[in-house]
Amino acid sequence: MSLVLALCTALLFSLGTWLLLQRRLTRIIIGLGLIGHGANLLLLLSGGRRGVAPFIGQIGERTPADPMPQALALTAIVIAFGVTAFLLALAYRSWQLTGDDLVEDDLEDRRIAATRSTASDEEVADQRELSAAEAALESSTGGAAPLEEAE
Amino acid sequence: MMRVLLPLPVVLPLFAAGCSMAAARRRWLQRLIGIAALSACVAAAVAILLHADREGPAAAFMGGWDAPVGISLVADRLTGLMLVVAAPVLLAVLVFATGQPGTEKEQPAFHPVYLVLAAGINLSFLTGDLFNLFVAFEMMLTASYVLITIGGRRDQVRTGMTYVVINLIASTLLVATIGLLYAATGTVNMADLAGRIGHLPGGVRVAFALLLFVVFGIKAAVFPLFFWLPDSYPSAPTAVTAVFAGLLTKVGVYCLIRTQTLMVAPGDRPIGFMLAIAALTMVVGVLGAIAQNDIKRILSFHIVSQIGYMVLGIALFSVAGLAAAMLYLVNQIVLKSTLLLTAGIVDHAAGSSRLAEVGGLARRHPIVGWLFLLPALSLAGIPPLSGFVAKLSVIDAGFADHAWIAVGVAIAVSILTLYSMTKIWGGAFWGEVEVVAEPSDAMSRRYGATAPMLASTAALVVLSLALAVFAGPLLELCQRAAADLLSPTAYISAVLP
Amino acid sequence: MLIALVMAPLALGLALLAGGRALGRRSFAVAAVAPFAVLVAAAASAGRVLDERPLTASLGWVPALDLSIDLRLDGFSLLFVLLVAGIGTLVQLYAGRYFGAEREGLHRLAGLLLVFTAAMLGLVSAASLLTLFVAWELTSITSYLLIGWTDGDPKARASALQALLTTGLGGLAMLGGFVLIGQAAGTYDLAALAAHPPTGTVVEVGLLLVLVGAFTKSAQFPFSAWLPGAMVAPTPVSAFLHSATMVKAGVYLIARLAPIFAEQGAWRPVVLAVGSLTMLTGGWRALRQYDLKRILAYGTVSQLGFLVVLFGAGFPEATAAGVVVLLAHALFKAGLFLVVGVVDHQAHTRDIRRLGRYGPGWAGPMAAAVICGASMAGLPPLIGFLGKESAYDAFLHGDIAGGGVVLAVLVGGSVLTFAYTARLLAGAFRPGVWTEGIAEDAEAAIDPPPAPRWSFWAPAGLLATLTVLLGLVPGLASKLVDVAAHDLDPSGEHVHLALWHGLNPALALSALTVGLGVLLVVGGAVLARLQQRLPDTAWGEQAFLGAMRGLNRLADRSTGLFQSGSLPVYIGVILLTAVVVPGWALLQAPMPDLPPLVSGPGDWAAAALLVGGGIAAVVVKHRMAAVLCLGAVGYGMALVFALQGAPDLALTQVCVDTIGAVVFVLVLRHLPTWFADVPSRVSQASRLAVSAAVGVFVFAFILVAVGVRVDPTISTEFIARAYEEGGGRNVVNVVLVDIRGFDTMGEITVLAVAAMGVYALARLSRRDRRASTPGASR
Amino acid sequence: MMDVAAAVLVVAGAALAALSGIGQVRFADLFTRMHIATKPATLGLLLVAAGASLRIDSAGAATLLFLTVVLQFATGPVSAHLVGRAAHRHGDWDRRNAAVDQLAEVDEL
Amino acid sequence: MTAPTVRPSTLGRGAIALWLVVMWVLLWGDLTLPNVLSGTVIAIALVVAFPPDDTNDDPVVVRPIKALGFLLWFLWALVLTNVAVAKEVLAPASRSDIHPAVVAVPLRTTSGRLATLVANAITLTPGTLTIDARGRPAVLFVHVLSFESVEATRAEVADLERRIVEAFGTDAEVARLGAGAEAEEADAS
Amino acid sequence: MRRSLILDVVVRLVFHSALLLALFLLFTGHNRPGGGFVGGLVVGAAISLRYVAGGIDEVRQVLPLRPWTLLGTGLATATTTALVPLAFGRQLMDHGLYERHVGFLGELHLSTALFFDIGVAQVVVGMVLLLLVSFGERLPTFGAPWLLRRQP
Amino acid sequence: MIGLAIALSLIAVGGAGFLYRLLVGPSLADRVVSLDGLLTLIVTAVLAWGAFTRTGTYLTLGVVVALVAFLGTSAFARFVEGRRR
Repeated sequence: MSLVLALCTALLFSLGTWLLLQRRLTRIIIGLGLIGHGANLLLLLSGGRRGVAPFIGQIGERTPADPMPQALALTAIVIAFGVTAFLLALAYRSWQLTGDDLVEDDLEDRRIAATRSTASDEEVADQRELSAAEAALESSTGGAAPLEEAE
Repeated sequence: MMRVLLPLPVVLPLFAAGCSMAAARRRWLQRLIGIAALSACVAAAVAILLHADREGPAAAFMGGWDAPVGISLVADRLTGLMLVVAAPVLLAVLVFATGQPGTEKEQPAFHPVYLVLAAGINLSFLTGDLFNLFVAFEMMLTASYVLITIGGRRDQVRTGMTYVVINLIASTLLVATIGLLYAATGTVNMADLAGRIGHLPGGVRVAFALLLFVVFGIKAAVFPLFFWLPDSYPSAPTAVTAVFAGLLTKVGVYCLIRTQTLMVAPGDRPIGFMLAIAALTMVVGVLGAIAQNDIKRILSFHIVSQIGYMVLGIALFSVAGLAAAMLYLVNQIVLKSTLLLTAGIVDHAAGSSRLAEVGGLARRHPIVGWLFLLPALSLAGIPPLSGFVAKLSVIDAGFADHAWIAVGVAIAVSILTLYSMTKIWGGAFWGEVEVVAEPSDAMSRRYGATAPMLASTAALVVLSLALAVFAGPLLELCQRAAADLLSPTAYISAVLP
Repeated sequence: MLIALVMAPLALGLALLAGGRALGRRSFAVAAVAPFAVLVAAAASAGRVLDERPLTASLGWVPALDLSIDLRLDGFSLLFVLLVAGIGTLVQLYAGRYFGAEREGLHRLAGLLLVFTAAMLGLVSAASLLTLFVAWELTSITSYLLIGWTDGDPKARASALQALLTTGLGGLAMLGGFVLIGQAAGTYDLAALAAHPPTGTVVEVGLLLVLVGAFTKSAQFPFSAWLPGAMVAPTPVSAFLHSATMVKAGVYLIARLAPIFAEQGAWRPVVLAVGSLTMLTGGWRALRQYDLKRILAYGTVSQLGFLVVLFGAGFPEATAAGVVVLLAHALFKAGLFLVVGVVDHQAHTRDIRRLGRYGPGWAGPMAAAVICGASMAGLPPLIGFLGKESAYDAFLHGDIAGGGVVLAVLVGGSVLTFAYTARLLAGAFRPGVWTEGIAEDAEAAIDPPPAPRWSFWAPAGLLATLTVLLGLVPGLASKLVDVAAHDLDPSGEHVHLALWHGLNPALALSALTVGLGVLLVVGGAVLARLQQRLPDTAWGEQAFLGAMRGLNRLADRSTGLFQSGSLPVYIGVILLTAVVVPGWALLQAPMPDLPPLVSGPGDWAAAALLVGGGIAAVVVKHRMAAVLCLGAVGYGMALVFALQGAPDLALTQVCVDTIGAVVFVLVLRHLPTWFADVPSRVSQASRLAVSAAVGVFVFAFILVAVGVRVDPTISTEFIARAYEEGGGRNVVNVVLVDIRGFDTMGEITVLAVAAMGVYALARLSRRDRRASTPGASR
Repeated sequence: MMDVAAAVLVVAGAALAALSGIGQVRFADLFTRMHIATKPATLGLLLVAAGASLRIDSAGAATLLFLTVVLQFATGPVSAHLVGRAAHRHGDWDRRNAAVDQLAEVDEL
Repeated sequence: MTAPTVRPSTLGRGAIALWLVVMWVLLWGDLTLPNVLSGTVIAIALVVAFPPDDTNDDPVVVRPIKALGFLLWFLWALVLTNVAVAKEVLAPASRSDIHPAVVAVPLRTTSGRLATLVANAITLTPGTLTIDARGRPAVLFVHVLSFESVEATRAEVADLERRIVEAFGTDAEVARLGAGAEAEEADAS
Repeated sequence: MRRSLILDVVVRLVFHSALLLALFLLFTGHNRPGGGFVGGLVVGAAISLRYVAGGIDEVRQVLPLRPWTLLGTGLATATTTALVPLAFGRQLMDHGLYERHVGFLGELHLSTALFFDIGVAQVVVGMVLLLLVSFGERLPTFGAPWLLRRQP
Repeated sequence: MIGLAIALSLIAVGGAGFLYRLLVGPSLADRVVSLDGLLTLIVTAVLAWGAFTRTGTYLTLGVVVALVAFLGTSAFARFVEGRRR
């Protein structure tokens, strides 16, 4: 544990975050990589001390490093590796389909956010029930049409 | 006994996954392996629950390393309950998938990945070690990444990116949290942590509690951390969405329950914060559902909304509240899976799940109508279905603890839930018959889906009805489990004798 | 016994729903068996019940929530059970005539009617609030399905939705109220509540919530709009649910609770005000309808208001009067509906401007209609008259605040009732009374409809007969009414129904009512002009539509706001939450001691690599170069690992980093070389802010967490035991394969799965066959 | 004595490493930098390994170091060749100063 | 001094297997019977599982004395290289004599392995860097830092090639080299 | 992309050594730096080198195993190792330690953890292989006469 | 120990040079070369450190890095090679 390494961890998180907030999958992957490194460093630092490699018979009088964070970090590294490979496959597939690795906005969400705020109710396709209810109201307040056609 | 039993729900599917991978070219063998393994999980889960309920929490120590040195699997009532509910859902969805044209038949990866998903879910419930929980999450999530993009359509890739990236961020946060916890306490065993966190200064304890809440909150999809869910779930193949909807977020909720009760001292619990989050989750989720026009999307937003009820139950930190949350959890697992399977059947029978494109299904395929209607009403909390009991228990617990506003919101939201369920019913099941494309096989044209699809969905519907019939014993079980959670000495002493 | 009473229709109904398709129209005949059996059984147990020995039954369900199916058949319940089962039987028989054999889905209709019957029976025989609620919601749902039975018609769907949402909202409010009351009282049992009524603010709020439920269900102002809308349902359904039974559920509940809670809080003012308002507005609006069913529907609304006033007032006389009015209303309203159905069926219209000319053979239905109508208008010697009379009497003698006003309202309402009854009967059976809004051509009037078969109108006839019979011989129902009223409010004196009470103020009021009514009918043209000038008071409808529109808009707005669909926004929000929420708590943590600047000179070198590589990875615009910079960070990590005593980690890091880089290269070689700038929804400034916040948070939390460590770590055990028990000198490896080998097992699974995922994605064909249909994911 | 030798070797190796790094900054042309990068780094590693093998007497230390050096010698130039080839093809180097470029002549054929 | 003639493939496998055994023992750092035995088993298994003779190449033989001589010469050249580099790096920019060029150098040996060895050696010797190798017999393309003339570069490489072929080439290779040298001399004269 | 003589030759020379190194790391992992992961990764690196030199065809030719099989058996091996102790009344994954004097070979130390590590390595190798197969493209043997088989 | 300090400082100087080149480029080849050089220097440093502290633990790192660095560099060189400017 040292101040410099703690700062490095923080910086890795910061830089990674910066990249995560972009729209290129490659950058996001790199950002995740940086954050992953940061997290591993954090794990390592959580051991709290610097020491010699924890090998039975070689430690002698010296302080051994904490083996626990090492094992945890190792697991985290390997998992991150697998997942990164998968993300790259996504980028690859995205390239196959669109020729780019842009993370597109969700279409349905955009549609709802864009059309609904401007359009009136009548223009929105799915409000069939509501307009039917309005028609029913029409007929109840003076319209002539009977509600149910006879059997 | 538990030594053998506890690891089985994890290791069996993993072993089966290995075999399934090796048998990548023989689909029938893969099916056999998958169904056999998951059936065995059902049996093991039931045995675990019975044992946990009768004898109290039990632990198994991996590699014979006693806690907190090694990894321990712990089963208390909550764990047993979750396993018992998850196992049949997993099995049913797998059966559904085998009856569905598409993914399962075309992708040799489906079965092994699905089995890993099952193992990951089960491990999340079982593990008594925080880092192992991370590993379980990763198993589950990696499998889910694969499943959500399997098929590689353009929209899947797009939404897959959102899903994967957000979950990776959550995972990284979890690792960081574990690192920080280890730095502060020197252990990652949850039972051990329970004791050690108490020695930390106050601000740090609260910070850890909130950090854990946020970390698992992302997985559980609470406000404002849920955005990824409705964007990504609907694009996965139906069976996959069903199991995601039923189980993945619920694993997050399980973890919320577990960590907030076990590792957070009563004085440090962010009760007000959680209540606010719960209310916002319910409202924003259900409003999202109302705004949607696709069955799967509506249901996806409902996942979010319903999570709010569970958080509400948890936030009360009373026996009644936690029991209500658990009951809700159990219900939602079954209901959400069922509803999404039904959405899949709609999609299969009519060629689309968009409300504007389909209609009149109840008349065309009455069976499908029932398969939707019952769980949908249950979801909306209509008595005497199981969802009602769950909702009643939440309201009851909330009023008992004077959480007036949150419960008021919960009640108001449930009418909105009903509204959006009728939106599906009115849009897809009522009206003139409209279809985009007809399925190709005769069975599907007549009944709406193939036999495995119908049978598995019907089995889940029956399960949900059974949950209603046996709601009494179930709630009592939940209350016992909740009492365990609130005084976790038995849990801790099972792990650290 | 009691449970079988409820379950029998339910079971038969479900059976019909499941397998009745082949029965077609005969489903109704089959279905009629169940309510008839109930009727018989109820009649058989009447003696015992009228002896004030109620039947009870209980079925445990969820004891932890006090949730159980508790049934109790007392006098009041018996009255309802008889009505529900009796009218249910008639309606089923009637429906068998009403529908053509070619109609599809009749078995569903019959089955749903049975399910509704069961729910209604359960509702009226519920002994606890929660049981009542269960049945209550079931009636809402079956009503929804029944209104929407002609689901091809969007109006039917809309009305069904409106009915469901209105009653559902009320139902949920009511549930909240029940729970509040139940928790205050410690029980949901009605008898126990009556014995020991809870008090307090919570209970008062709970009562108001319960009233909301009752008002919505019984279509009280301002929730009455759904009931006229529900008239799109087939007439048998309207007759059964929306006049005789379901809409009385709210009245039933008020009747049950009023004797217990009438004195509490705002109960009485609220109930009386709402009931009065409903009675008047309902009657008023009935006067401007041209559709027979709608006239009846608004009439029902008005009468329900009447009932709410009577039962809600909560003193014995009013309650007793309520029981009579209730009985009367069920008989005449169902009868009228059935006749209207006959007319509609034969004439193919219900518009009073087109009806009126009939051929021979219509005497029977007409007589039934007139009798029922007269009962509705409160003319002697019919049961309706008895009811109104006793209501006037009750409020003349009742000792409650504002009793006079209520009495005036009752009279006014009755006048309106008289008027719309006249409108109904005249409109239906006399031609050319109303012609507004219809073009005066030949099409307006229709050919005389063919006469119905006697079996078609017989149910209506039976109801009319009962109306007369009970009016003439009140003693037939006297005992039932007495016991019902007494079971509701044991404090009251016994009731004896009689046609003639002598000359008293009530009779005078009746006479006044009739007189004013006749005036209103005669001055029909004036009234019509008045109505034309006044705006229609369709507040309920407007409110519902406005609420729905607002809800949809709110939903769109909120969803558009939160669900922006943009990944960077999501990530930003999530990270910010993750930082701010715990960070806020962290501010309360003690200031940590700062660790040494470096733990060894190597730290500087590693830091240089990490920082340099990291910044470069962010800044560089060349894709591959960015990957190389990430590689440099990885090597920097390896250096850190080596320095910190973690050779295994260093080894793994180097290998993973390099193989990872190979995979990067394999993918990125396809993608454009340079990062082109793309617009993002997240501005540079907010990006910077989030990044900085994350960094600061991580830094602070590390320092704090390391600074507060209190205990020895569990890893000291690792070093002590790795060799003896694990058999290895490399402690980290022992941890990986043995102590925490379970993690490793999960980890290789992750690898295998990720690899398969890569394969599944990358080996797909390049064409996206289904790209154009994003929803079609199967 | 051995320790002194080892120290000298290690420092000499480190000096070479420093040299190659300085070269990276000083020279403007890619190939020149590659010359500077390949050779000193390889020899530097050899020297340091030699020094280390004198100091560390644990089992297999020397042999592992030997293997390291052998592998480094086998692979280092190949890496340089590949990078050089790619860079040449890509035109990343300072072509204008080159007296002759016979590879370009071949490629243009 | 000639090496025994063995069938090339056998030599290849045997040599690799032998090297593997040696390496195994080196890795364990312990010359014990179990180590040697297990090494042998593993080496044979590896060689059988992954047959190394999948290229069409001339065999490599080792002439120990010349090989040692080459090795020493090479190390010395490496030191010289580094001295040269050091000078170059530390000298002021004005005194730098960098005149880069890329020269094609045809080799005479047909053995791919030897050509590779030559190419690597070129990279590690002063002022030269192999960029590419094409064809068979290979033509090396060498980047020269201080270019004087094409001939000078080729002569330097030819010298290197000769040393290597004499140390590791088959008799036929050596003979061809000699013939080539004679031809070159004839050319020169 | 033209093949490279130098790369081809060196990769072939290094390949076996790398495999041996991987085995060494695998076997000594319990006592020295190394282990299943690193072992597997080194094998993966060796395979990747073959891939870099000769494309996916060369990898297939060198290692004619289906990566799926490798992944599956690896996972099955690891889980079996974990499951076996259950049958002997011990906890899951409780590795046994067998020390026996085997004739002239001396002491044999064998932990069943080794089998677990082998499974781990298998999975890692299978993964790398599958990645290469997924992203891999064929490299033509263009300009590589040294790869042509000598006519018999 | 002074030797160690000197050696490490020297290596650090070299590393700084490579790092500079990695960050500045300008070409990808430059970055590849410098990354390779950095890795070699890291190994050198670790070995030097091992030499002075007499620890053999990290020696394996050298062998593996020699192999793996080769892979990284050659992969970059080869797969970027095909792209012309």
